[in-house]
Amino acid sequence: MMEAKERIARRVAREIKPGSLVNLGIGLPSMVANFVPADRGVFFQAENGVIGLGARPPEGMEDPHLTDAGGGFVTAVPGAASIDSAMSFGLIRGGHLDMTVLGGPQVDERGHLANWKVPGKMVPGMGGAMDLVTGAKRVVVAMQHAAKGSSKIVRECTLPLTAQRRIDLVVTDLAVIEPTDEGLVLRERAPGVTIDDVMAATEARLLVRGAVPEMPLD
Amino acid sequence: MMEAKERIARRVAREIKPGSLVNLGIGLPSMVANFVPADRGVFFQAENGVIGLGARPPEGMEDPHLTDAGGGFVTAVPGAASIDSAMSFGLIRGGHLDMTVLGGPQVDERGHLANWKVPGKMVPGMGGAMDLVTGAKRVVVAMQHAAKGSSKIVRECTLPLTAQRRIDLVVTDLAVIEPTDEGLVLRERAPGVTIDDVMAATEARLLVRGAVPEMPLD
Amino acid sequence: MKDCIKAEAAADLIPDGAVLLIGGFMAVGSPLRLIDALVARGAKDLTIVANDSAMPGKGIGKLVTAGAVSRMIVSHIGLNPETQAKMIAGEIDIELVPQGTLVERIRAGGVGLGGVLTPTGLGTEVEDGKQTIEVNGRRFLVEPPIRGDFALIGCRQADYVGNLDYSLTAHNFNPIMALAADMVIAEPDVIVPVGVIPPDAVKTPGVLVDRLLQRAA
Amino acid sequence: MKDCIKAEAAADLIPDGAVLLIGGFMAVGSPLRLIDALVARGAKDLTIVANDSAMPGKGIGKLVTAGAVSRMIVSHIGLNPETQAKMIAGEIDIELVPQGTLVERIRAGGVGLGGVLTPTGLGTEVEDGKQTIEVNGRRFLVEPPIRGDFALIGCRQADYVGNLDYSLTAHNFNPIMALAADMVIAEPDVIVPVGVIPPDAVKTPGVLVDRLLQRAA
Repeated sequence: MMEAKERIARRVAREIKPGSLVNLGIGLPSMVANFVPADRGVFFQAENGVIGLGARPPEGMEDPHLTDAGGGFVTAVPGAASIDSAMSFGLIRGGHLDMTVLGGPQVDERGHLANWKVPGKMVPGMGGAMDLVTGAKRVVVAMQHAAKGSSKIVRECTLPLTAQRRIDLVVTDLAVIEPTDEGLVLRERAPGVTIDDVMAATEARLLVRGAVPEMPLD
Repeated sequence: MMEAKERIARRVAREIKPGSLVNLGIGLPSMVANFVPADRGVFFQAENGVIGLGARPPEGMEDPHLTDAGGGFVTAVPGAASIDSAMSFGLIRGGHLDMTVLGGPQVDERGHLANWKVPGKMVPGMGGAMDLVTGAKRVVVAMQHAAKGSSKIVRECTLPLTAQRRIDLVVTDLAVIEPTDEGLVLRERAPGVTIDDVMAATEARLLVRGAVPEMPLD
Repeated sequence: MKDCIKAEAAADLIPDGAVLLIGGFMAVGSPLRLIDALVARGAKDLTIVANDSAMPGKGIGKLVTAGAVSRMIVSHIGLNPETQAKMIAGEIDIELVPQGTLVERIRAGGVGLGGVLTPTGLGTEVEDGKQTIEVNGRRFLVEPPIRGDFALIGCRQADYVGNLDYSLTAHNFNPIMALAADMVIAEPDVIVPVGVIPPDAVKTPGVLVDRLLQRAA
Repeated sequence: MKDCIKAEAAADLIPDGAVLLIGGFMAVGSPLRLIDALVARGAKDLTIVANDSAMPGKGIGKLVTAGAVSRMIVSHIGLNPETQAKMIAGEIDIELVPQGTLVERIRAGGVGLGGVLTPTGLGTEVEDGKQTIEVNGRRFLVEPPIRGDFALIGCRQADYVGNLDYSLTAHNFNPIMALAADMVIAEPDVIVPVGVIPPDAVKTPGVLVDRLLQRAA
């Protein structure tokens, strides 16, 4: 069976439209790029300063002035553009970013995301997350359904919110869930997983509206 | 005797410090550049987009993409930089411009300048004038002392103000005048002109504080 | 790869009544073929946001002469007596904005800011009817953002994915306007293959550009 | 022609207690020799405004380790456990600011704006204690400008009059910070004669730069 993280990344990749501008968070979200065909004309933005982020460079050919937001070496694709932080966040905050994929400890029934602080434990800071969730046209959260046995999709976030904006989609190893006015709607389930399995693994109430097919993962 | 406009331009040129960034308005103020030696390291800004504005280009070598704010062909000096309007006015409004030289129909006793509108007659618009007067470190007004027989240095501006900021110096064909907390102080008089001559030609009250030497015009 | 269209097709995309951000400063850096095409198609009732209205027979001045403009947001009309005459006759509604405030209002519209806080205009007619705010003990005007339905951009080079660069004083309002419209149409002097404009020389990333104007015939 | 000084001389210009804007993103694009010189001179009580605190042993992380920092305004400290430990121990006072808000606050300080109106942070802890304003029916946070006593800028090339350019993801906060400090010190990889950086390639005009760091020995 496909590893959980790869399943999530493959499913998220299907959300990316040809020719769009996409920002991928560090960690799991960054894996999504591996499943987007090069001929789709998608440009990935690294918020630290490049549009047209490419894969890792060949060994020995790394440029210390070309890294991703985590500080790792990357390349630039043909047609790439260097941008400073004002332009980078101008694009994010001005509604020019078609989609961002972020991780997160918690999403709740109102579609709120909490991903920048665990009080008393870890205060990494919000970096670009608050700007991304506030400004991107579409916000997709890619995460494991549960951590240490407890659901990350909760009734109401107990951690500090990243923004008051409702995110657009959650993709986990078990399900695809869409926050709506009525609440969280279960859209798809992972191969071999039943609706009841998903419900049982989720603290939040999930609504079923029509069919809940298996996730396509090509 | 030296022509009035040249006298004004020569005197203003002496206000320009080596290595400074200076904006010259169109018309009379633009003549000031002719009297600033090239070895002083002064950079002239054209607010439409260049730092390091130079003289007119040789006939036949004009670049339609290199003009001053009035649309006339110019050159760029070695070390020039192209800037867009956001950077251009960022420099002006952010306090990076050491000096601006502007013309004006009226200056009054509080040191207010009115130079963008003559209601019912002429409404050219303020262009960059309001930003320049508000943001430049030093504002020098270069103008004829009188127009059509009436003083341009008045008790109180009757025309709409350009800004609420007190300008720093007025240079005319008759005098150099400094606006202060107490009012307009007569600092210098033109060669062959007496204090009484200046007073007689001026609607505003002029204060005399100490010596009033002749303008140096080297 | 961006769609590349003729000037006439671009003019057809732009309906009467649209709000247009048009780059250029006294017609330097303006998208001159796009302007000609709008005049040729007989465009009407346009709102033009630009630094100035150039002069009769040049750049934006041609739209004024043609009667295509009903409203302008500009910093300067002093070199176009026709614009002044039409303003006085009530044919064009004109909002005069300080040049630095104008470019920041467009930038605010483009980068998602709620407005511009500036001292420029305080204590002048520009303050009339405006919201003000005190921050850190100083008072500022609150100037609202500006966006366009279209931005018409003049540039030097475009590459096939829409990356743009600009030349000398032809930058002016163009790079900022490219951020602030629903559809951005760029008129390059030349179109070049991807890679000819290196990443560090790109001034407007192609992701901001929707259409390129074909080369002049 | 700009004054060109050694790193030690630059560090001597910067007094204890100063507010420093330091460019770089996870140390990429940071002025590394200037940072080393500050550590070597035993600087104390600095306020650092930067995107992040890098990691122990790299860039700004060295200032944190050396105990040179008493206050930071940053967007992210997640990759430097020492910064987090010193924050929890009360040794460094940390203001966390969303990255886009941070760069706009510095830009506002640099270009004379009274503050930044942004929706980022509304409805979160970032809103606590902040002024808000309604413009065109929408609510925004009012975020105050930031300026430094010094800006320490990393760049690729500088020419003799101080014009700067930058490379790829090493731009980040540098061009904006160069606008927003009383003294700007640039650390270029190389210094080149006037004309090597053509006008259209200049990203920070030399008029903004006060000192250049000499080439590495």
